[in-house]
Amino acid sequence: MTVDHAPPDISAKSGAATLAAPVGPALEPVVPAASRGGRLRSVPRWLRRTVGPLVLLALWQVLSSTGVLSPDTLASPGTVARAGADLIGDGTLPSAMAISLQRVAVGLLIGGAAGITLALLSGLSRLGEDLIDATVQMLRTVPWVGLIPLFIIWLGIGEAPKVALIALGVAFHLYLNVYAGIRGVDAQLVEAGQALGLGRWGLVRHVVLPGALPGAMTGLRYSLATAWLALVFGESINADAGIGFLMNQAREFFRTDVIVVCLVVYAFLGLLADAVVRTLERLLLQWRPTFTGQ
Amino acid sequence: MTVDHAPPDISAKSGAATLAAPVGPALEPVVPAASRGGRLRSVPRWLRRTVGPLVLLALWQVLSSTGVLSPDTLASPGTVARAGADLIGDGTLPSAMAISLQRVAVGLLIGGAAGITLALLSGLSRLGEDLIDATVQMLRTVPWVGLIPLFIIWLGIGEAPKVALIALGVAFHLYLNVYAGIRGVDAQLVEAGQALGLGRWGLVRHVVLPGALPGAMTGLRYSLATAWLALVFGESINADAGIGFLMNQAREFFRTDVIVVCLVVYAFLGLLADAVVRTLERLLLQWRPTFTGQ
Amino acid sequence: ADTKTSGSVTLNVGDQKGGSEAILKAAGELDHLDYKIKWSTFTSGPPLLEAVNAKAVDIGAVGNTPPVFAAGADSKIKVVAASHGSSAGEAILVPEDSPLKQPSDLRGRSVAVAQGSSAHYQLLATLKKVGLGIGDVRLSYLQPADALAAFNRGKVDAWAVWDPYTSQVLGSKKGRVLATGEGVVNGLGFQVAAPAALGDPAKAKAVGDYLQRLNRAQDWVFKHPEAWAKVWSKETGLPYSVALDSVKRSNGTRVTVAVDDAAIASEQQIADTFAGLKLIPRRFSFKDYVDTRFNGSLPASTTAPRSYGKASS
Amino acid sequence: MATDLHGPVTTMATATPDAVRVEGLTRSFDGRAVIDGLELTLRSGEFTALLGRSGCGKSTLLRVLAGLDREIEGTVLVPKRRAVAFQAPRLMPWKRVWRNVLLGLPGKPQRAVAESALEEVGLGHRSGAWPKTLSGGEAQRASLARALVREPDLLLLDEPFGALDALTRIKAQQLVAELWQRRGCAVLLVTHDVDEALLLADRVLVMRDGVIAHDTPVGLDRPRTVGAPGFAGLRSRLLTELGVEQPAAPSL
Amino acid sequence: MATDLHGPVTTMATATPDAVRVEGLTRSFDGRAVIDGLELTLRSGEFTALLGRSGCGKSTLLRVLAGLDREIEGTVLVPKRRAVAFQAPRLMPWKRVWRNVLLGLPGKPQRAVAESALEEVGLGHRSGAWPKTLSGGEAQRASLARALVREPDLLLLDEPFGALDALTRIKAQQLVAELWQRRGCAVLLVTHDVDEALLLADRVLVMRDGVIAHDTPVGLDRPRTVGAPGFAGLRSRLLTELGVEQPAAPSL
Ligand SMILES: Nc1ncnc2c1ncn2[C@@H]1O[C@H](COP(=O)(O)OP(=O)(O)OP(=O)(O)O)[C@@H](O)[C@H]1O
Ligand SMILES: Nc1ncnc2c1ncn2[C@@H]1O[C@H](COP(=O)(O)OP(=O)(O)OP(=O)(O)O)[C@@H](O)[C@H]1O
Ligand SMILES: [Mg+2]
Ligand SMILES: [Mg+2]
Repeated sequence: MTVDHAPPDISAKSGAATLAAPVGPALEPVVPAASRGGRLRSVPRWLRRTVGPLVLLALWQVLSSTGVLSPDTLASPGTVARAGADLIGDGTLPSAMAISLQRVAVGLLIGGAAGITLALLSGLSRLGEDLIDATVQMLRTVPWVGLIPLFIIWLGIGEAPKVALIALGVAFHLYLNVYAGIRGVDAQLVEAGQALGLGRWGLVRHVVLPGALPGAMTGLRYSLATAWLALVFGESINADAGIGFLMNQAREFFRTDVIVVCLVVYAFLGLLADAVVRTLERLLLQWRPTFTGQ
Repeated sequence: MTVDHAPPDISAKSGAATLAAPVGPALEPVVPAASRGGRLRSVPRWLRRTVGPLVLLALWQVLSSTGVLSPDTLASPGTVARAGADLIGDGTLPSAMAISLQRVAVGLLIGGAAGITLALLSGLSRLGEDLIDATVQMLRTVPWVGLIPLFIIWLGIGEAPKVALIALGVAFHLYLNVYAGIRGVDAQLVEAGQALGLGRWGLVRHVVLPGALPGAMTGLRYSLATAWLALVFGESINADAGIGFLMNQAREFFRTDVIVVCLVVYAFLGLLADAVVRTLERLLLQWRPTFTGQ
Repeated sequence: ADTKTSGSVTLNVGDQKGGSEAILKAAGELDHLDYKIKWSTFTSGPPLLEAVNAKAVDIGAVGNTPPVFAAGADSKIKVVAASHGSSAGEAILVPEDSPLKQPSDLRGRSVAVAQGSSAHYQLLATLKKVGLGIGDVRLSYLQPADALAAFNRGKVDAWAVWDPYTSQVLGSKKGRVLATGEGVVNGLGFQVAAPAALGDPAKAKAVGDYLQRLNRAQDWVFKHPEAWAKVWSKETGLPYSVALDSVKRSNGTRVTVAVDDAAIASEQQIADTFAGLKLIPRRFSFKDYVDTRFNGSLPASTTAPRSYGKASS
Repeated sequence: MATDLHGPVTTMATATPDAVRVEGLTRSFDGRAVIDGLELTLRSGEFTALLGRSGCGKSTLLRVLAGLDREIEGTVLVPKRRAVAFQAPRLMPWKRVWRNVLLGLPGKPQRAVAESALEEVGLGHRSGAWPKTLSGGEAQRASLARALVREPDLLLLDEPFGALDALTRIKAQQLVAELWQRRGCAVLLVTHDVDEALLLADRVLVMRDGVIAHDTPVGLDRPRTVGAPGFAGLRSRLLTELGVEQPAAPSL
Repeated sequence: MATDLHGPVTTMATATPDAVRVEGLTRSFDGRAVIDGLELTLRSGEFTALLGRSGCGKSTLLRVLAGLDREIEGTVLVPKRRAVAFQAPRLMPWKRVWRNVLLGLPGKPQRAVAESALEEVGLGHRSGAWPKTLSGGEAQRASLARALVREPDLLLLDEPFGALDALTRIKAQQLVAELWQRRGCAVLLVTHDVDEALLLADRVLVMRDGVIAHDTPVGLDRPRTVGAPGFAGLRSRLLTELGVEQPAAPSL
């Protein structure tokens, strides 16, 4: 009603504009999505995602059987599969995985808790940030290998240093992404949360943490990978089982086939971690209508 | 003007509500920010950020000099400083840093380009994602150590495998965060970009990349750290200088003091990387009014 | 892995795959112990010594260079026993078709070697013997696994390495020996204990017993090379033929000897060599890191190793 | 118009307690004072409308009153129980609509509470939807429902009906009026619609140059209609305050 | 009202070419058809207003016409040069306001181009600001300026004046009308303001149940006023279509 007393000064008559453009613009159709690429879209996602790894596998096989990749360079998939089957058959690989899995689980738990707590402390309060962030940024670059002697001195040679290495890697990775996630939360939403009467903890729970979730998911991806990678170092200290130990030992005794089996296992773990995080994302981030490529 | 013909049916008179609440609510003041914590705020950021590391240093010194931390467990800051001064004095550390820095720079460049390109390919197109993402997710978990023999076979024992290791680490880290960043870009803004007539490349340049920038910054943090960490492995291949070599050598020869010096150098590099990324963030993300803690 | 028996004393033993535990078990020397043994497995000598220094391990077996470096860093270690084996396994290898015929041909060539390993010293000593200095060859510091790749691909001209790697390369016919360590290196291996363990009478007693058992087990190994090679190959994943080769070339030839002045002197020589290269920060006396109480009536460290005859060449 | 300031208002202030007291409020962005020495008193139970040019600082004032902006100078006294409907809906995208409505309510309110609030704004059928799938008007209504379930002493509404069609708008206005009458809270409504202000409010403020430049009570009987005597006068007065030139002969 | 559909309109269609042709358009969200077999033809040079209840699918239709939503069934023909002002401003937060305005323009337009467009919507002084520091109305005007500099054949405006005060709103309306007259483009304006629709448009559509339920030409002479003969009739007709009960005796 604010305009009715002063309408815009449109002095031309209704048809004036039309006369100025007697020929209309060329029209183009808006093509429905269903009519293009429909067949490809109907293939389920997880199946389409296996294409890349399968292509890689095929390439490996082809290069091996044509002799471009000599067995010295890299054993053929067949050889590796056989070595893998042997390792599974005699129980080495399953028991190694079982033991490593335990260490990874404990390390993930401890490191995850530590990383998220630190990220919360420094993400939520300026004081926390001043004290924690620079310290963590400083410590996270310190290489594991150099820490092992110190860890042996501090934590002995039992499970503690192995788990500590895993936890350390996990904690730093989660910290970095969760902290960045928290600092990336839209200030307007935080304000809205405050205005709705959320307390400090309510804000964290209902606004900051969900807002940091996408970042935390990326952190989780890293953490899952890092946890297994840390085993390579962790299981060089007084271990006689585990995937990291297997790898170290194979290196020690030139079992190239076993090394490649371990690498394949790691690759598989990578795929698994990806699947886990993707599932979590589907569940937890379904509210997020974001850009999904074209 | 849409309401004037049907006003809300407010039958009570103007004062009715007031009479129902003769006693007003208790009032609380909105305290201006200037009146609380003002003094702390006036300390410049970078200075406040040194508090954490300095506290850590002080703690180390105190524990060392009170004997709680015996020299066997961890050399005192003084000892380490002396060892560091020696290493600097005889030129070992400066030349190691210079050589490593070159490797890091080349690796960062190559790995950065590769990582960002891959992230763009799989972030921007569904086809790219199907082919690339799973493959990268699979490969990034593969431990470096196991790859070194392959790298030697493929790339020899010169600079190539060292730089390749760095590039690999950098590429995976950037990939992960940039990809997540791209997928986190608000779909509404991408739509707006399309509606404004931006082409594919225009969308990437003006919408997707800036939107992925916060993620890329976190990726950069990782990458800078990873590049230096990869040296520990890279410089175990036929190197006779470099910070990674120094570290490996020290471990081989039980030079705990040198190890700690290397760790300190790494910590310092971490602080440096943090400072670099923070500066970049201040420049590139100034448009972002996000939650900054309380 | 705990070896369970009666007794309240627990000996923490650091071990490597296919090391002391396997030998003792194969030789049946783990029965009737009056103390417990807690085994800890390490991938190589240096981390094992780190654990000894950290008192996490009471005793463990290592080669002839790690104790020198550990002592150089003033770690809390004591060398308590030694064994002398053939140095035929410590070799400088060159590819089959290499033009190199003798060590002096190494001048200007690239040689792969693991830093700080016994082969590192062997290379230095060999070069010195033929009048070459460290600057006359191009050193490529590579861990064995990486060196093998480089060696097979011809990225290095020679490779200084030890058994069982030597046997493995020779067995695969990819390389031949340019020079062995015989007459160049001392061929010693050591048992290194933590001083704290030695200070505890009960533990010291257990250490003494443990060393005797090892001594007996070593005898068993010499007499049963095939049986031991089988065990060893199973433990480590080495092919049986390589394991047997290696047993006959070096592993089975070891005799337990006293840590006597000769042994100390030869180790001191290693120490001085590396100190000269500034790889050890200080000059020190290796003697200070030796405890001779378990020498007993053991033969001198210069006692010739055992031999399986021509197979050991 | 400056004479209007606090004129008839101060006499009433003695009768009812204050819900908001603002003295010498200044808020600057990058050195530009958007609010500049503003004085304002709102009485509890009073329905106030705030008009002003786009960018004159209305939302800024509301943020200060909500206690969200503390980079201020001056004295601001507000009740503890406040509710805000922001100009943009600001729904948490990760919570379904009904959870957004319940967010921050004390106790463990049931979904039914949210459902009924959403039903009132005509959003019952979208209560389980994700916020990003709502239409503009739906999001605005969800945000309004979220403010109204809070039963506040001070209700701050920043253009809450801007994206609503005629019918939906009337219903939403009724809802606000009902809550106001039931609870007797102070309401500060930012709107660009002069008629809406005159139909709903006891008092209309016009903000300009960082201060309340015009402050007039609306002495019309309720229920009000656009045609009521005095309405047209108030309206043309306010439009002039807002800078709109009036044609000599108004409609019909 | 169904008889109105395409009645007087079809005869005019022969004279001028079409700018938009939509046949049998259907768009469903989660199985619910928001647009359901919609037919629509807009002639080039025609100014059309689109009214409808909140959530009835107006924005959805605009997104389809802008070519942004392809999850559709049916035929949609639109010109290549289109410009949209979305319901939410959707400014790129990482580009200063003037860069937002120039975004996607062909060639290398100067800042001055953006400045003058911003000046026209009264935002000249904020041209160097970050979008997140704009007030609601400022952001809406920036978004409008961004659409107007594009010189399109089809201009799609989704409630572009909703957050503007009376005076600013009039100016913005004038801007749109000027562009329309100068370029002779087709304009589709979504609004909740019936008077605004009648003052600006050649034709008013009311959307309901996923189709254009009401389609009426506005045969008033320009310049138009609210008091013009026939205005009140059209207005009450449209309000009835929108579900608003009219009091027996209208204002004054
Ligand atoms: N964070 C900020 N930094 C700089 N300027 C700001 C910031 N926030 C708001 N402003 C400016 O302050 C002025 C007042 O903003 P405010 O949002 O209060 O206006 P408003 O009266 O609500 O306008 P509208 O009716 O358009 O919503 C505007 O010119 C705006 O650009
Ligand atoms: N992505 C989506 N998923 C599910 N439902 C949706 C989605 N987008 C829109 N809708 C629903 O479709 C309906 C039409 O939405 P649309 O935005 O077109 O309404 P509108 O007519 O523009 O309303 P308003 O006047 O409130 O802006 C609404 O009920 C909305 O909730
Ligand atoms: Mg505002
Ligand atoms: Mg809409």
